[in-house]
Amino acid sequence: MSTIPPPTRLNPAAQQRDDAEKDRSMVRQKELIAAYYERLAQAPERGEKTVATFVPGNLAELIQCFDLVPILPEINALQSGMRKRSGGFITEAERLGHSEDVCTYVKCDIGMLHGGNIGPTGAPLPTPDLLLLSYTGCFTFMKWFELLREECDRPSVMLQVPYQARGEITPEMKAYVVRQLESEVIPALEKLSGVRFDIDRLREKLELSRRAEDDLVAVLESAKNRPSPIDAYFGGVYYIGPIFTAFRGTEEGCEYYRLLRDEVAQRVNAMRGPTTPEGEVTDERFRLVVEGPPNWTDFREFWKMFYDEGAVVVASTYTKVGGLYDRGFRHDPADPLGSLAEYCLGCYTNLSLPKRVELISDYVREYGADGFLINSVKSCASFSAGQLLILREVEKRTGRAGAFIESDLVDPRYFSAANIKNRIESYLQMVEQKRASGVTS
Amino acid sequence: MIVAGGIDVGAGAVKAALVRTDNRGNDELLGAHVERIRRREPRAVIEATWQTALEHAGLAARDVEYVATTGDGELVDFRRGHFYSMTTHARGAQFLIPETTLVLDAGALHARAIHIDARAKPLAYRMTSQCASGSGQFLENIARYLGVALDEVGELSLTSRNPELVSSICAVLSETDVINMVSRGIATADILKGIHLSMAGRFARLVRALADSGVLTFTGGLSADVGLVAATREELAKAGVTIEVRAHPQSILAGAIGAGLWGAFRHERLLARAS
Amino acid sequence: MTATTRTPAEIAAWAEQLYYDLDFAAPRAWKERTGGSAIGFMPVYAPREIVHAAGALPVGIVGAGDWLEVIRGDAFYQSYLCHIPRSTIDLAETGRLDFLDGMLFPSTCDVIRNLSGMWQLLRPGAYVRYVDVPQNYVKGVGGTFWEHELRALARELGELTGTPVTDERLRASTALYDDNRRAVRELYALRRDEPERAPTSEVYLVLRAGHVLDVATHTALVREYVAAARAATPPALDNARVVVCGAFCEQPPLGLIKTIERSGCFVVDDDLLLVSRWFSRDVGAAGDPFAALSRAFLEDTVPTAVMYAAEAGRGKALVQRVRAARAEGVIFAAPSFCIPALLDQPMLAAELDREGIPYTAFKYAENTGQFHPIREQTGTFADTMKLWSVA
Amino acid sequence: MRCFVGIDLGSTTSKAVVLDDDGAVLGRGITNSRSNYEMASAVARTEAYVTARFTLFERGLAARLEERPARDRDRLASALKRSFRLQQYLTQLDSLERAAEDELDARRYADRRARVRPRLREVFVRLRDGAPALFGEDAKRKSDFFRDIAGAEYQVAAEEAAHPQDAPFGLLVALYDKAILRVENEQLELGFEANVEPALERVVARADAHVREAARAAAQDAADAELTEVRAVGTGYGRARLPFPRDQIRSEILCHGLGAHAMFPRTRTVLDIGGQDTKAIQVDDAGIVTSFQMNDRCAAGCGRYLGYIADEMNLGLHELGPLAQTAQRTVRISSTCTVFAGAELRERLALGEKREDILSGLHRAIVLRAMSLLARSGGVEEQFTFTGGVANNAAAVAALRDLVAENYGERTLNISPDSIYTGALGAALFALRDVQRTHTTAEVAA
Ligand SMILES: Nc1ncnc2c1ncn2[C@@H]1O[C@H](COP(=O)(O)OP(=O)(O)O)[C@@H](O)[C@H]1O
Ligand SMILES: Nc1ncnc2c1ncn2[C@@H]1O[C@H](COP(=O)(O)OP(=O)(O)O)[C@@H](O)[C@H]1O
Ligand code: SF4
Ligand code: SF4
Ligand code: SF4
Repeated sequence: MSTIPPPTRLNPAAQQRDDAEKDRSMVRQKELIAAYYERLAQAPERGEKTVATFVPGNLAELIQCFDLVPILPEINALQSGMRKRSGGFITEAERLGHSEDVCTYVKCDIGMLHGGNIGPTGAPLPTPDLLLLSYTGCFTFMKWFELLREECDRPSVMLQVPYQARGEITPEMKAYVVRQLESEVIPALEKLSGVRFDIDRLREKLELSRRAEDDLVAVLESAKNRPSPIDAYFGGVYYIGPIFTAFRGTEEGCEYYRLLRDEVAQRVNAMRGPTTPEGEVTDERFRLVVEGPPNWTDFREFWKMFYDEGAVVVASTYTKVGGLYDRGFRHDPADPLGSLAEYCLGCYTNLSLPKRVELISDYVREYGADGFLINSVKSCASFSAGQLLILREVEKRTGRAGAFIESDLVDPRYFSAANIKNRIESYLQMVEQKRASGVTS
Repeated sequence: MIVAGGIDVGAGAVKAALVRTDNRGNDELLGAHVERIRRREPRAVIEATWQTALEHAGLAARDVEYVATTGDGELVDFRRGHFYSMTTHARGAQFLIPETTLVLDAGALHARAIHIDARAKPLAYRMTSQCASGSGQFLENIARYLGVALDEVGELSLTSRNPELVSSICAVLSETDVINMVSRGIATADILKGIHLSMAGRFARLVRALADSGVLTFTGGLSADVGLVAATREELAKAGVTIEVRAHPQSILAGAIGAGLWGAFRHERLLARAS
Repeated sequence: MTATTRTPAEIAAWAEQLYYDLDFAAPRAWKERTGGSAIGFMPVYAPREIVHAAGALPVGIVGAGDWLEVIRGDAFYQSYLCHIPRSTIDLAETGRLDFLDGMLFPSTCDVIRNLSGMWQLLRPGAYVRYVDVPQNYVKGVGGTFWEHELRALARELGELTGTPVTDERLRASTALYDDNRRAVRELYALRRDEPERAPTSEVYLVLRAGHVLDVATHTALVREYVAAARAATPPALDNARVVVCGAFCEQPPLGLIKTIERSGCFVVDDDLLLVSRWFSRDVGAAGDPFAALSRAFLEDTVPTAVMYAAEAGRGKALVQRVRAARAEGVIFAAPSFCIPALLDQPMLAAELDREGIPYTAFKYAENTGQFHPIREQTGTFADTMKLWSVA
Repeated sequence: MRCFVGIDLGSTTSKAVVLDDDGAVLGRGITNSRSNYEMASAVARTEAYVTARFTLFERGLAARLEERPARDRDRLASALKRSFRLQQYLTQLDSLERAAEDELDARRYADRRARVRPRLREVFVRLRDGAPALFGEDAKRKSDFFRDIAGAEYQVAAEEAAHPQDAPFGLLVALYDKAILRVENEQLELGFEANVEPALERVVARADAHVREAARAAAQDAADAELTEVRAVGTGYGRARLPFPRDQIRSEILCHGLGAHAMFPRTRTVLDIGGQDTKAIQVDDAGIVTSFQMNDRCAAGCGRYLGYIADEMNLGLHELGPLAQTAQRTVRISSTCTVFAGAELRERLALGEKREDILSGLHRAIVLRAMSLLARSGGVEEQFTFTGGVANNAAAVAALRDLVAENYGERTLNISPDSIYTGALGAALFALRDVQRTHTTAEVAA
């Protein structure tokens, strides 16, 4: 039993020194996202049509084939959360009769719409011209767009993605998705844009996707190094930003991931830890795997609870909601519609519980984690229902104890900092104590 | 003219009222009484309250043509009819303040907002969820903890300059918040005001879900708390709605008065049906 | 059924025993008697015809109401999820569902979806199938997918029970279920037209018996109840007519249904135990029975929160139901944290607002014990409809 | 003598434990957590040192009166303790009276002050007269805390002394509510050294000279003993507020695990039900926590729930369990919301259910919630230890015993009369270990 050492030293000097280098990918990421919102805001003026759609199973490349701009309500909601505006939107939606019990992304979106549809960057967002309901791994998606359709009276098209209940993609599932793409989605996009579908154009985009996906995987897997050069959860959400949203299948996206990959490779060579808002983590004391989305309203504070203790997240499931690239999936120019279908079917949110247990257990082993933590968000039954069993099963399979905390995505009323900090602290002290006593599990 | 009685059996207090009305708009309150239950046997409290109300009205039990209850009416063996609480509070509030279009009934364990029309008909309503945070009982506990008598709470809260907000959703955890505040040396008035504001915020949400303008009458036991009434006014103003918040000295009797008046109405109907 | 005629209350009391029996004596006895298998299914919809055609008894599992102390189930669920999965897990973990030879989980919502995975983890080797219903209603698209699902289910069940689902058998089963649905429609029509004869607390129990009885037996029970209720002479009541909406999955406790009625309401339409009324017309027993089931699903499914609406105007169907039932108002009664019901509600409410139909809303859990606030609410609702409609 | 202290700042009670060099418990102290955490921890610590000195006193007495039967010595020690408590009580009463008088001087009472004052004095006369009986040999007190004991007595005395016009009951009670806050935030001299002498004199007045001298000497030695606090570790809900450096603070989970292990070394599962939280903890054979679960943000079903019920029924916390155990049947209670508990109780009483039957149901409801947490944390292993304040409640223990047997079969259920100190004990052990460890490392280095 050792005495608990003082808080991990962050190294602001190191951060200073490497600012320019570090900032390149970060700055680029911010530019990309800003440019995207800029383009959205100007879409009506420039006569560009917009399509609202969801992150898991999104058809970014296909949408681009019709020169349409995607609107991603989930991203709007999380950005509003980070900018501390979600609370007001949510209360507004509840005032309109939306239940306290449902997903706060939905309420944030509805509240935003009613408040003049001013987006997270302060610029107004256009009303989508089409609702492309990619119904992948979340029931709420379906109701969300039904609600939006009642609000803004725009046409909708549904893409039902069957659930991988038995942990496999059957030929019938794939055929069903491809059939819907051909007979429902593509015609709807053609009709909206007036552009004819060109499969070769789609192939080109898929090739770009594939390249970015390769680089992203290299970045995520860099966390296998000790110390890990990245935080695969708090940092990870920045890395996945472009590829999960509008930049898969684009040149800019490709460049960004190449840049990021190089940067991370340098960090590995220099044996440097991840960057945080307050500097670099210089002594990695705990390596954790995290399951579940983060909290956005108090993202910084939440992250700090980890890096203050020297806890680095080496793998997370949340960074796989837009595709399990690290498990081998790639968009494939040789099978355009087929690989789009497989992409939709294969997102993390569409995995069965046994598959999720397997994945998390594998991560714990592959990334040499000291433990894992589940952040259970109130909003999202797709993630949360069954997480306590996941906890138990992963503990059983890995012999590592897990931690369980509860928060929400964008509802500030549901983030109890004291409570969460207490749990994280208790958990890390427990891991520490076990380690000190030589209980190697 | 019909003489009727209304008895409102609540979780915290029993209220009784005697009214006279011609059911054509000439309503009159003859006498009333409120008695806190305070861990006593409710039936005994009901009996005592009823007798005292009769005394105040100068009536005997046999003078009363119809006795109606609201709240936990089953406990009143001599009732003729029963009306549900929002029906009665709406009617009672409109009797006390005729311009009323919104009623906020806040009692020991509940808060309900009711939107009513000119005939006191509830058009829509919202109530707090099952969770008890923000109820009168909670306020009472805190007041006790702070060593402030219930009837001082309101005045004291009005003197606050830097209200300290409570964050917890749970009444129990809020108590802890309050303990921490006291230990940080926050003034009692500021704590009370903070609690009032958090309760008022809840109330305002209920009300705003119903209307953006109108005259809101506070009823129920908490209407006596001037601090809470003021805080509700503030919260509604902050939300940018034009709702005028009022309370009447007899607001706590609204349910009993409403029950009495509806009782008289039914009585006439029944007489008409019988003849 | 015996020759002596039972009163409606007696029939309901008999059904109530089934309702309170968490050890599922009735389906266990059926297995013993017939040597058949039993397949459980959760709300909202499961193709019972196919289960039946495989020689198995479909058993509806709808939680454990308010008379089971849930311990193990709570260990798996956070406080912000609905109650039905925890009581269902508890039933399983306490061995009460051991008599089931398999379990079907319809694609009702993410909670039930994930429960299907939990079942796989908790009961390795058990037969579990997730029934992924189509949300696309085009014959060659969603229809093809669904028909394939139905056939796969039939094949697996046939292997499990040893009784292959032939077209012949499936047609016969479909006919039996069509008859059952007709009986249930009669029951609902009776309650709609003369609600004092058929209080919902009784109707519910009679309907619920169908979750554990063999289909023919249940059809007879429903008809017996309808006949008895027609013959009875109940006192007239001055109640308001309401439609109860939102209670299609986790069921309200019986006490809650009684509370609504006692506070002055006649329930003249509802969406309780919806599987028994899923199709608005007969499926029909001619031709390819799989195609028939698939067609019925695409064309005749009653609108509910869990099925995608291809067009705007979510609330229109509810308005039609209100009109058809000559109801004066709607009570939205949804389980706490019920995703489909609660997300649906604002759309329905908006339509009711447009049509000037009054409504009120509350949430419950299957084990809600305090009816007091609900009584005040539904009572006020009934008061307003009564006091002002004639004033 | 070197001492190691653990302090557990709970949401409801604050506890302190003092250990000696060998890890043996010298003393334990407890007080109600109050508005002022620092004060609460100071009081608990003082109390722990008081009992530590009592331990020394007993040791001294044993050495000096070796020839006397142990029973006699115990009787003397326990009489001294009671007398000492009485002494403390009287000191606090004085302070309470001062505070109440002071409150009465507030402007709002100006018109009534003259008529109220004699009544208030009368109340305190009654309180003092009644005090010795409270600390008599077989006296049963409603609680261990001054706030509760004096509060209950005051209530009775005020009812008798009140007068509708001159000094209404409500006014007298309001004075108490204000005064008690001040007393709780006042640093009173309640330590051993300052109070033991008068307390001892009352006890030994009639004893023989030998005993008297021995007792005096033992008391003197106990008072003079030098207790050096080498290290203190803090834990509990309020630990962040302790004036300790960060490395002297441990999570309450670890402390409860280690504390339970120290009391019952074969413990593998620990359940702690405190005022606002419930924890289920699994530990290994060295007392190291292997997994744990806590209740979520809702405080339903925790100790405070029982507090509300006791308030509602006008009972002391001590009386709740025994009453519930007289139940013939157990009423099914579904809501464990702490604030609605009172409403549920009234609703059931109105339905004609018996008080004890409802109480029995309420206890079962609490334990049911705990059972779910236990299941979440990995079940109940052999042996099972129940800690925290609620372990003092016999009805809760009985319900737990039943439910554990129903769900997990036979398990040894450990409950210590000192279970409420488990967290503080764990913290004290950490303090001791920290020092031992640095010590060894220092030696190695040297
Ligand atoms: N003078 C007062 N100032 C503030 N609150 C009061 C006052 N009198 C009563 N109350 C509050 O009113 C509550 C009782 O309100 P009431 O509407 O009668 O409730 P119920 O109908 O549930 O009994 C009590 O719990 C108390 O908190
Ligand atoms: N003597 C007793 N008899 C019965 N219950 C008790 C007793 N002492 C304490 N309790 C219960 O224990 C709770 C406080 O437990 P405790 O472990 O001190 O909590 P915390 O550590 O959160 O302050 C009280 O709310 C009460 O229900
Ligand atoms: S429920 Fe979960 S997956 Fe679905 S929209 Fe909400 S956060 Fe996203
Ligand atoms: S009650 Fe609602 S949320 Fe829960 S399982 Fe059923 S449909 Fe899903
Ligand atoms: S959060 Fe608090 S007030 Fe709400 S149910 Fe839980 S204990 Fe009751």
